[in-house]
Parts: sequence; structure tokens; C-alpha cells
Amino acid sequence: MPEIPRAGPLAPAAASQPARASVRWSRIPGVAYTLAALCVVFALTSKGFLNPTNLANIGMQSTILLLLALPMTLIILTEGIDLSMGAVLTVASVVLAATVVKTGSPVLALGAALAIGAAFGFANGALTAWVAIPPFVVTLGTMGIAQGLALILTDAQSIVGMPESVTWWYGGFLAGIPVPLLVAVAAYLAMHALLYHTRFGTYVFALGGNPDALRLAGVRGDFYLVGVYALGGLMTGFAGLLLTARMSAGHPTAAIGLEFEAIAAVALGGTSFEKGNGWLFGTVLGVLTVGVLRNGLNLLGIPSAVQVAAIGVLVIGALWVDSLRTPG
Amino acid sequence: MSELVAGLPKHDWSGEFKAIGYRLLAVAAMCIALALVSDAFLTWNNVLNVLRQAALLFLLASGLTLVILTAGLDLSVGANVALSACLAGTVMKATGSPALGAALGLACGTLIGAVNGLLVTKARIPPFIATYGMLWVVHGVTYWYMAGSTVHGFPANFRALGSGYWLGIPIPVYLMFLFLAIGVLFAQRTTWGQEIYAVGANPVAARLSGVPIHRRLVLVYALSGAMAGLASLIFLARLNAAEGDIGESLTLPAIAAVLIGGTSLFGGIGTVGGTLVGALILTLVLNGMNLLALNPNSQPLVTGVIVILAVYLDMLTRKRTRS
Amino acid sequence: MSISGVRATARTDSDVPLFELRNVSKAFPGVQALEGVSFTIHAGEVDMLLGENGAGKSTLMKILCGAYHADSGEFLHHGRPVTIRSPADARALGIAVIFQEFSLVPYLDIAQNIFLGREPRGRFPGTIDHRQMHAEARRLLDTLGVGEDTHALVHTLGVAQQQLVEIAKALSQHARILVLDEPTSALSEHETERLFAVIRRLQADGVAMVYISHRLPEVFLLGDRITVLRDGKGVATVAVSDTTPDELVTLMVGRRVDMQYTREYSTSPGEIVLEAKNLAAVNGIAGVDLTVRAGEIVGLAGLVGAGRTEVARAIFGADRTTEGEVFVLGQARTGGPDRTVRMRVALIPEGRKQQGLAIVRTVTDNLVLASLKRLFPRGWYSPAAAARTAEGNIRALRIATPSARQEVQYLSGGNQQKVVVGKWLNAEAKVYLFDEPTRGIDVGAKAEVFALIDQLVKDGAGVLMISSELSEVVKVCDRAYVMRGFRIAGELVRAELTEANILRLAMHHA
Amino acid sequence: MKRLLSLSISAAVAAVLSGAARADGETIAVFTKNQTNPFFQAVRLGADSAGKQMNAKVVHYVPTKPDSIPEQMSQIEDVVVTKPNAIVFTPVDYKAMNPGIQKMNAAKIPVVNITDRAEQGQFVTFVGANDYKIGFDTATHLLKAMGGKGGVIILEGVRGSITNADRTRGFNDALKAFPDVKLLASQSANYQRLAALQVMENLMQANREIGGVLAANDAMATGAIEALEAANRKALVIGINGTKEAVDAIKAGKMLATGDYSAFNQGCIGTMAALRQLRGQPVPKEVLFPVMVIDKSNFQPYDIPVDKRQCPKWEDMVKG
Repeated sequence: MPEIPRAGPLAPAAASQPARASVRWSRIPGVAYTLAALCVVFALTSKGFLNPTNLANIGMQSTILLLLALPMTLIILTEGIDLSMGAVLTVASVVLAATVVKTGSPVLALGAALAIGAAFGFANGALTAWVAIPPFVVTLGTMGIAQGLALILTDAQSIVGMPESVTWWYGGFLAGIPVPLLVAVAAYLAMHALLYHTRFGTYVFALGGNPDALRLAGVRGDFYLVGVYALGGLMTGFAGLLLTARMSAGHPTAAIGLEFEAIAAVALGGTSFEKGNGWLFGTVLGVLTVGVLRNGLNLLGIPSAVQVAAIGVLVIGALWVDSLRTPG
Repeated sequence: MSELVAGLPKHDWSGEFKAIGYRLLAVAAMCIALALVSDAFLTWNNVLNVLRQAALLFLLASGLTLVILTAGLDLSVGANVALSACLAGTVMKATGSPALGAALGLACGTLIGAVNGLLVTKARIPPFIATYGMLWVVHGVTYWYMAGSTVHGFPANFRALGSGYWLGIPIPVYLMFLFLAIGVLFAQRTTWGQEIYAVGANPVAARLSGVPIHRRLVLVYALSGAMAGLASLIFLARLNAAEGDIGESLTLPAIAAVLIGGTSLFGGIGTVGGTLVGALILTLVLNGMNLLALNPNSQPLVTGVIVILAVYLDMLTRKRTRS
Repeated sequence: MSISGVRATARTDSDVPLFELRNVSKAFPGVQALEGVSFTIHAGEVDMLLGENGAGKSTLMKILCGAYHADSGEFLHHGRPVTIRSPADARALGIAVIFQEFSLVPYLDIAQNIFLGREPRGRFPGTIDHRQMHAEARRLLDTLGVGEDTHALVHTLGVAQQQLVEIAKALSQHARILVLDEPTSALSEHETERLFAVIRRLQADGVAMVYISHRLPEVFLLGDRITVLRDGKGVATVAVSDTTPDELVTLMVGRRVDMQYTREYSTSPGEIVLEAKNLAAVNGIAGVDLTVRAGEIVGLAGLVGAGRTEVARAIFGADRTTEGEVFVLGQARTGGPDRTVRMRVALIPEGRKQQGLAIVRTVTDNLVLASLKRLFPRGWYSPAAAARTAEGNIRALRIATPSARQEVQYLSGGNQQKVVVGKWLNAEAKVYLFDEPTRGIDVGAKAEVFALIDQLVKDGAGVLMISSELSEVVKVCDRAYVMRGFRIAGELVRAELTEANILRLAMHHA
Repeated sequence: MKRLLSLSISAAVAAVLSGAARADGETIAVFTKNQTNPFFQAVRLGADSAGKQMNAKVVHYVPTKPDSIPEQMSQIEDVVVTKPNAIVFTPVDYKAMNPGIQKMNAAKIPVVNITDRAEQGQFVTFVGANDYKIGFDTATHLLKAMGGKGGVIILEGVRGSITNADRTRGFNDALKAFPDVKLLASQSANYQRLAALQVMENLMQANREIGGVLAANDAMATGAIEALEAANRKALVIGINGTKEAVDAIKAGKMLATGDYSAFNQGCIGTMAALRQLRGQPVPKEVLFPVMVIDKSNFQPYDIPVDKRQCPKWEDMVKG
């Protein structure tokens, strides 16, 4: 908020303020309660909401968004942003589809998807860290580039004929559990470990919170910044596999605009755009809340127009609650 | 103190005009190139044509420029255009009064903008998220209100606003230059404009200098909304019809135009004039690609490259004026 | 806080200095920050570095820790010549600096901050051994006698605790030379005591400390050897035992202030222009009563962190008041800064770049910002008229700038300060609240700023001046209020206005 | 705020439940592509009307983002959980929805495919129009009106959509029969009004003489008409879908003709087919509506606003 001096808690002025103890619960964003409330309402009002298949559905439907939102959390922790994810996801998906159709090798195809994702991510990071162009601008640009590529590569046609080895990644089961759920859990655990148990993660917080501290500690922050964006690209590329599997096709506009939903989910999860203040599991909650809302409203057959408005109210409402809870 | 002056850079002419100068050169270069490759380009009609297409983009982007000048953002302008246009259109049909319809359209746009401003200032929600949430809400209302129908066929006197000519020049072009003038006057020649720049450059200093920053921010978002409302009227008048999805493709190009126009995301730096040039550059590219019948699929790609290039060159020129 | 603190150190004068700087010079565009300064550091001692703001203390320290490169001069470590080209070099030599702005990451915990960049390796590549890290952090904090939980996120800590984390961080890097840059400037008395206890422990462990301060009581409480800087030159190095406060003050101040700045104090102040009655605010101040009369410069003294800035902000309406009232020219003040400004009150904040100026905007833009309504009552802004006003200010205040269109960020600190003042001259303010008006500006500019303030009161304005520099308050003010613990501890009229009296009120125990 | 939110939701819930109470018959889930295109609104109204006639409950599922594949996929998954008696289905993409269709088939829910013919999957029947023939007939209608000479422009819809592919193919084949007609340009305007307007404006610069415009839907046709009027140029324009807007334009003499895509009837017959299947009545493998070119001579029946129309009798529409 503009009128509050940016200085924040580190400014000498804070000397007068009593130091608040850091209790995890105090950092739980309003969205957690919203999620709980939604679940109760839907459990009471709609048949089949609590039905295991349906719960699995919610998880599976949220997986792709989660795969974008997790690295997006890290990027936003560095006070950055990535507007290109949706488009990169799309281009990765069509490249994967095209490769698998041409070569018949899913491994090669996945490799290609990961490569193009990582390439875009690296470009975003490099232009941000080394050319010092604001990430918003960089990724707005690469968004257009990726979108154009997807359309040119496919001439706006969908590419079909995915082998079982690809579709398995969305439709298949492992030990009786839908693969996407396993992917989602694995992805979260991996990102959690990365963020909270490695140098990389520590430096992500530092990049957003106090880059000078990093420099004084003799750490090359720029490399890690590029790394964060590259990681985002890589995860996006992998999400391309699930997207392709889900449609058993590559489609040139399938995921346009998904990055905005990812950013919204991250914000819902209580991660702020400043000072590297965020919480990875909050992002999971944010993604699930949107998923549960859509699913529940579908089960109830609520008109689509109401759904659209409801999502907006959710985003604004949850953040409003959070801002009420944080002293001005 | 004289030795203090030594070593300070001589700041010959204010960076903004310089920045616009560079961009105008770019525009000129593009025009020459297009004229060489397509004989259809340098025809009077096509020039008007480019200007008319730039008009809609500029009207939308001009309001957005003020928002970005305060280090804010408004992702809801596209949705805003859709709702305002549909409301204005249906009311016009129902009452047969263009004036009433237009008034409601403008009012609707302004209201949405004002709410954005309140969410950003009073509810302290980051502009990105607040206006993104607003985008969904407004879309929802539009879909519900229109229920998939199209409103079309408006009185000729109203449609002249979009498709009419005066002295052989399309009305929207006049509107574009009118609001360019108004925008420049507001930003450069009013105390409010000065305060808005100050709020963008340093909100704390602005507040401690007695600038009512909340009121100015709400004003800025409301103006952005109002311009969206106005754009929606031009839209309505040009297409003589409106449905729920017209706004979706407008927001990002508008933001791109502002950035290409040299307005800084960090606030305090930029001009409405620059945004006009930005809008012209974008329109020229699309126009040229159409004239040359290039693959339309590559349009987003080209736009993306231009955005990055423009901002990068901008940084270079600023660095030069600074060191 | 009594001066009879027990010394927990063995003097080691005879030894070779642990570290030595010889004839170090450093120049910035327009300023010779350091000129042939020599300085020695001894193990197990606290070497005091005294000097007013702008005397070159901080520059010297930045050179010592590798943040700046000296233009000339040599460094000796255990008598062996060494070079310091980067922070890494300094660290290698065991030098660590605790700056006033901390190098901590707000949303990492204490342990993570202490070991940032040097995290103990975990089982897998790239991972961190949290158990070991927290254990070591715990140990470090214990050696400092600090109880905080190593899992606490730094942004939840107060400044004092953050400072201790900084010290722990330095120790974890096996620092043998610890540089403390005005460490008590933001601490409460209690916190200060705690810090001193820590310093004595370290001293006992043979850590050498360079302690920058201009607070004499601290100097005598902690110091072994004292080096005084003035205008970038080392004027003297003396043992604490062989000197007196008065001597130090003369060394620090020289006769410069007397020569460059004098004013005749107001004998017959005008009517009350500013009055606070039992003022309390959300920022913590309480029961503040004060008055400022036209033609008066009233000091607001006290240690940093005593609540002086908060009083100014509350008066100005920048922080919401919870109790009491403020009267400006007899009228009650309500609402935020925008209303206050219209009542012709001016606030010149301490953080110029953060709070005083829009640095990416031009000198003109900044000069007219507070007076837009007055200069352009119709709301129509005229660049020409604004430029004329600005040119006027630039001449009157002798602001050194190539043009009125120069962006403020390229001006020197003193000239930036003048721009802020000019902004309020244009607003025709009648009441001025100056917060550390000379902080971080060079000596020449200081005198000009004071001349400026004097001119303001001559023209019938009332001034409330916050300053940490006792000499300034004593020299400049007609009266002074002294703050302690967010309350007014007392008032000193011209006759009683001495550094000793101020300090007594500022540090006196209840 | 949270409370407010949950309140508003439960309120909406209550509303829906009470609304649902009316129908006592089967539940039919109807999938359409988006909430913005009038065509699909007509389909939905047709379905509702049929539902009323045959006393069944019709619930609509529309992606919140127009034509979003992943969203329609999610909606299918959600609907399969609620187990409606039958589904009337328009795929947002005729190729990329197969996994969704498989899910519906796996759940043993009878599915009627309408409008866009899905590539694979088992369906009770397909109800729709022959896009190729519509394209061909309307184009022929225009080319005849042009006297078999002059230059024409084709405004394509969304590249990659089946309707667009078939319609433009129809246009081009029709052109083959008129050697003296020159195809000046064929560009995509994504079925969008503004895009069509601007593409047209640009093409008018490159082409002095434009005799006719073949637009793959009515929105683009009207966009083109606006562009022509603004430039005071004359050209014969045809569109496809038979929307009210196009009919008005035909009445006003601005538009030559539009091919009837009978959206409303697709909704009607699609829903009826689903219900007949459930009620054991015969349903043909495919219901293709006869192609009908609407022009000045025969627009009256189409002049009624869709929300006032009634579903035709099954027997009248489905011969044999």
C-alpha cells in the first residue's frame, strides 16, 4: 500500500514496536478458512462432492495449475513474475505432441518439451538478471513469442494421435492411484525440499528479501535468479506432458492465460509480492480452493456466469481478509 | 559549493521527449520500410485506416498510462470495455436514446475503475490481483447480463462516432487526437497530473508533501475505467454491435502499447504522448503484416519481440542520459 | 548507566597492532572523504572512532570491509602488508562490519541469516544440515548471552535483536576484528546495556573492536584508545585514560562551528505557532506537551530511538494520534498530512531519498510539489511559472545543480536537503519540523543549512529541530525539549542548554 | 468477508435446488462451447424448450473461459460424478476432447453429439448441419448474384475448427464452378466481429474492386458490412448461422444471404434425441438438417427472436 513507508520491519523505527513471535498459524492466509468453508457448503449441498472419485477429480484437475503455481511461488518470492508460463506450457505441449507423432518416441518428445520449457525459462531469467529488464516486461514479451510459436508450429491445428505411453500420464493409475495425483504430490514434495532444505531455496528468499545480504555473503545471486526462472520453465515443460496427456492431443491455445490463474493462486496462498514473504503450502491451498470452487459449482449445476463472478469474488475476498489481518 | 557541480551530468533536455523522439524515428523507419514493400501502404486511405485502428487501442491505453504512472496496473480494462459496451448498447436499444446509453456506458466504466481504486487503496490489495479479480467479476456480470445474446443496430447519429467522417477523416481519429491533447494537458499541465507523477515516483514523499495519495489513486483508476467506457462506445459505434467477449483481446495489447510507449512499470516516468506512439507502432505492425498477407499466426510473436526491444532500447537511452 | 563499568580486558599496548591502516585517502566526486588517515586496531581492545557526521568514519569503515577501494594508503595485518579489494578479502582477514542498515533477510530465520552463504552441507548435494546449523547458531547466541529462538524469523525481531544476530553472524565467520557503526543509535537503554555486556564478553575473548560513535559517555564506558576524525582527517589518537570529554569535544568540533556558524538567539519570541497538548499516537509516543513560538528554533534532543521522529510524525498527522491535540497557529489540527500542509506546517524528514524527495523527478518538480495549490490555485500547472519559482529557489538557496531540469538523484546530499527545504519555502510554511537536517551532508553544507533555518525564524517562522548532535542543539537552539522513552523528559531554556544537561535528561534513570 | 462468501454461495445453491424442483423427469446435461456466441445461446434455448415440452430437467455446462479445452474436460469429469440420465455434447475442439468423451462412454451415459462432429467416441446420434454443403450453397448463391464475375474475399473462422474447415472448403469448391470470379484473399478473422472489421479494412486497401464477401459466420459478415459502409464501398456479403442479427441485415438490404445453421433446432432435436433414447423411442444414427439459404425472399420464419421460438415436432424434422 503506497502510503506506508517501504522501510518495513527492518527500519530503525521498528525499535519502538514490540517484536511479534513467528507462529506458523498466524501466517495461514484467509484462503485456508475459505477452502474449509467451501468444502463444508458443498459437502452439505451437493450429492457426490465427498465421493472419492470426485475428490480425486478435484486433485487431478488442479495438478497442471499446481505445476505452474509452485515455481511461480518461487519466482514471486524473488519479487519477480512470469507471465509467459501459460504460453510456454502450450508450446511445450504442441512440441511434445508433434515430436511423438513424428518420431514415435515419447522419451524424445518429453525431452523436447522440457528443453523448450527450460529454454524459455532461461531466456526469462537471463534477460531479467543480466540485461536487467523488468520481469513483467520480459515475460510479457516471451508470452507473445511462445504463443506465436505454438500457432506457427501447428498452423492453429490440434495434433492428435497420442500413444498410451503419453496419455497414461493423465489417465493412468499407479498402485491404484491416479498418476496426476502422484505427480502433484511428488512435485510439491520436491519443491518443498528445494525451497526449505537447500541453499537454492534459502537464496530464493534472500533474492526477494535482501539481495545485498546475498552479495555481502559472497553469493552470486544472479545465477540463482536465472535458476529460478529456468526451473519455472522446466516445470512448465513437464506440465506440458500432462496437458497433452489430458487432451491426448496438442492444441495451440489450450492453456492461454493459465499463468494469471497461477499468480492468483499464489497470491491467494498468502505469498506477497514484496520482500520474499511467502509460504509454499499456501499455494497448494490457493490452487485447491479455485479447484474446489469450480468443481462444487459444476456439481450444483450453477450457471457458468455465476461461476465466473464467484472466482473473482473469491480472489478479491480472500486477499481483502489477509490485508485486514496485517496491520497497516 | 562550485566543485560539487563538477562531475555532475549535464541534463540537456528532459528524457521523456528524447524517448518519444527515438520512437517516432522507429515509426518513420517502419513506414518507409512498409511503403517500399507494399504499394498499398502509403495510400491516404490506409493511413487513415492505421490511425483509426490505433484510435481504439490508444483510448484504452491512455487511461492505463496514468495507472502505470502510479506504479499500478489495471488488468480489468478489457472486461470493462465489454460490460460498458453491452450496457450502453442494450440501454440504447431499449430507450432509443444514444445519449442515455452513452452516459450509462461511461458511468459503468468509471464505476468499475473507481472500485478498482478503492480495492487498491482502502482494501490494500496489490493492483495486479485486485484488477485481476475485478476482471472475473466483470466478465461474470457481463455473461449473466447478455446471456449469450448480441445487441446490434444503433441509430446512425451514434454510429457516426465510430464509422463517420468529417472533412474526409474518420471521427475516431479526431477523438484520438482530442484525448491525446486532453491526456497531455491533464498529465503535464494540471496540478493533479503533477501529483500523480509524484505519487508514482515516491508515494511516501508525496504523502508527506501533502498530496492526498488515496484520492489521487482512486482518481487515476476511475479515469482508466472512464477511458475504457469511452473506448467501449467507439467500439459499439464502429461495430454497430456488441457481445460479451469483445473485450478479451484488448487488455494485453493496451498494456504493451503503454510499455512500448516508454512508461516505466515502477512509476513516475512516462507520457501519454509516448503511449500514442506505442499504439501506432503496434497497429503499424499488424497493418503491415495484413497488407503483406503474412501468416497472422506470427502476430503475437512479433508483438512480443517489439515489447522487449522497445523497453530495452529505452533503458539504454536512459542510461546514456544518466552516465 | 554509571560510568564505573568494570574493565574485562588486559591492556596489550606493547603488542604489534592486529591491524593497521596508514595514510588512507579516498575522494568522491566533489568531496575529499578521507585524507591521509592512519588507524590501528589492537586485539582485545575497543578502539573508538569519533567524529561528527560527515567526518569520514563510515567511509573509513567501508574501506576496511572492502566495500570501497582506497585511492591510496596501505594496510598491515600483524605487521604484514595486505590488500583489501573485496568483502571476501576483508572476511579472509577476519574483519566484519555491523552496519546501521542490517544485511539480514526478513523472512529467513536467525540461523539461516547467521549462516547465509555458508550453510553447513547436508547429506545430499545442495542440501542444508538444519540440525547442525541451528545447534551452532544456538551456541553462538549463548556465547553472546542471547536467548532468542534460532527458528524465529528475523522480521519478527526488534532492531536490537537484529543487531545481535548481525554480531553472531560476524562471529560465525571467525571475525577477529568487529566494526560497530553507531551500534546504539537505535537502541533503548536496556538494549544498550545488553549490547555493552556482549561487547565486554567479546573483548574478554580477545576480539578487537572498532567502535564508531559520537557519544562521549559510551566512549568512556567502553573505549581503550580513541581516534578522532574531522573533515576526513585524523586529528588525534589518544588513550581514554589520558583524555577528558571536553578535550574530545574540542578535537571533534574544532573551532569550525564557531567560525562558520553563529546566530543571535531570539530574545523576544512571537506568539505560539505550534502547540501539542498531552499528545499520544499509534507510533508509541505519549503525554507529549510542547510549544513552538514564532521566531524560535526549538530543539528536540535525545538519543535516537527516544521517540523524537515519532513526535514529528504525530504532529504532522503522518501517524494517527490517539490522545491529545495539536494546535497550529491556534487552530486544532485534524486529518492527514494533506490537511496539515494546508495549515502551513512543513516536515523535513530524516530519510531524504526515502521520504523527502521524488528522486527520479526534476529539481523543479520537487520544489513545487508541496505548493501546487498555492502557486496554481485554479489547478492549471504552468511549467514556465514552476521553473521561474524553482530558479528563484536555486539562486536563493544556492542549490548546486546544472539546471532546474536535473533529476534530484544526481544532486549531493546537501543540495538535496536544500531542495526539500525549498519545497516548504514555496509552501510558505509557518511551522517547520526538521528531522536530523544535517544527517549525512558535508560540513560546508551544514553551516548553510543552519543559516537557512536561522533565516526562516528571522522571517517569523517557528522551527522544531530534531538532532542527535548535541553540539548542534546547543549551538543552534533557543530552547530544547529532551526525550527519553517516547516521552518528554524535560525542557531546557537557553541558559541551561548544555550538552551535559541534555545527556543527563536523555540518559538519566527514573 | 469469508462468511459473506459462503453465504452468497449457499444462497446460489438454494436458488438452483428450488429451480431444479420443477422438473420431475430425466436430467439432461447440455455442453456448449462458450457463453458469448449467440449461436450457442440459441442451442441452449432450443434444449430448454425441448426439455419443457418433454418434461425433463436441462442443466447447462459452459466453460468460464470461452472454448477452453481443459475446462470442458473438467466439467465432463464433474458431470460424470453427478450421473445425469443423458448428455447433449458440443466438443470445444473436435479432436482434443477424446479423453473426455471416453470418460462419458465409460460411465455408460448416453451421449448425443451436436453441432461439431467429434472425431471418435460412441454417440447415440449426431445432430447437426452439413457445414460443407452450407458453405457450398451460400457461396453459390452469392456467386450467382454477382453474375459469375468479379473478385471475392473469404473471411475464415478460427483455423483448426471443424466448422471453419468444412465451410471454407465449401466456399472454395463453389468458386471452382465460376472461373471468371477471382479469389482476392482468404484470411482468418477468428469468427470475431472486430477482427473481421479490421481485416476487411486492410484488405480494402490492397484490393480496389471487391464484388463479394464470403464470411464463415454472421458476426464476421456484419463486421465486414460495417467496414464496407464506413468506406462507402459496395459489395455483396453472405454469412452463415442465420442469426437474428443477420436476418435484420438482410431485411435492411445490407446483407445478401445467410446459411441457416438452425442452432435452435440443433438444441431441440439433440435434446429430444437424448430423451427418446432414454424412453426407448427410435433415434436415427444421424440427423442432418437440410441446408437452407436465407435471403430477402424467405427470412420471415427466422425473424422471430430465438427466446420466443418453439421446438418443432420431432416427426417434422426427422424424416423416416
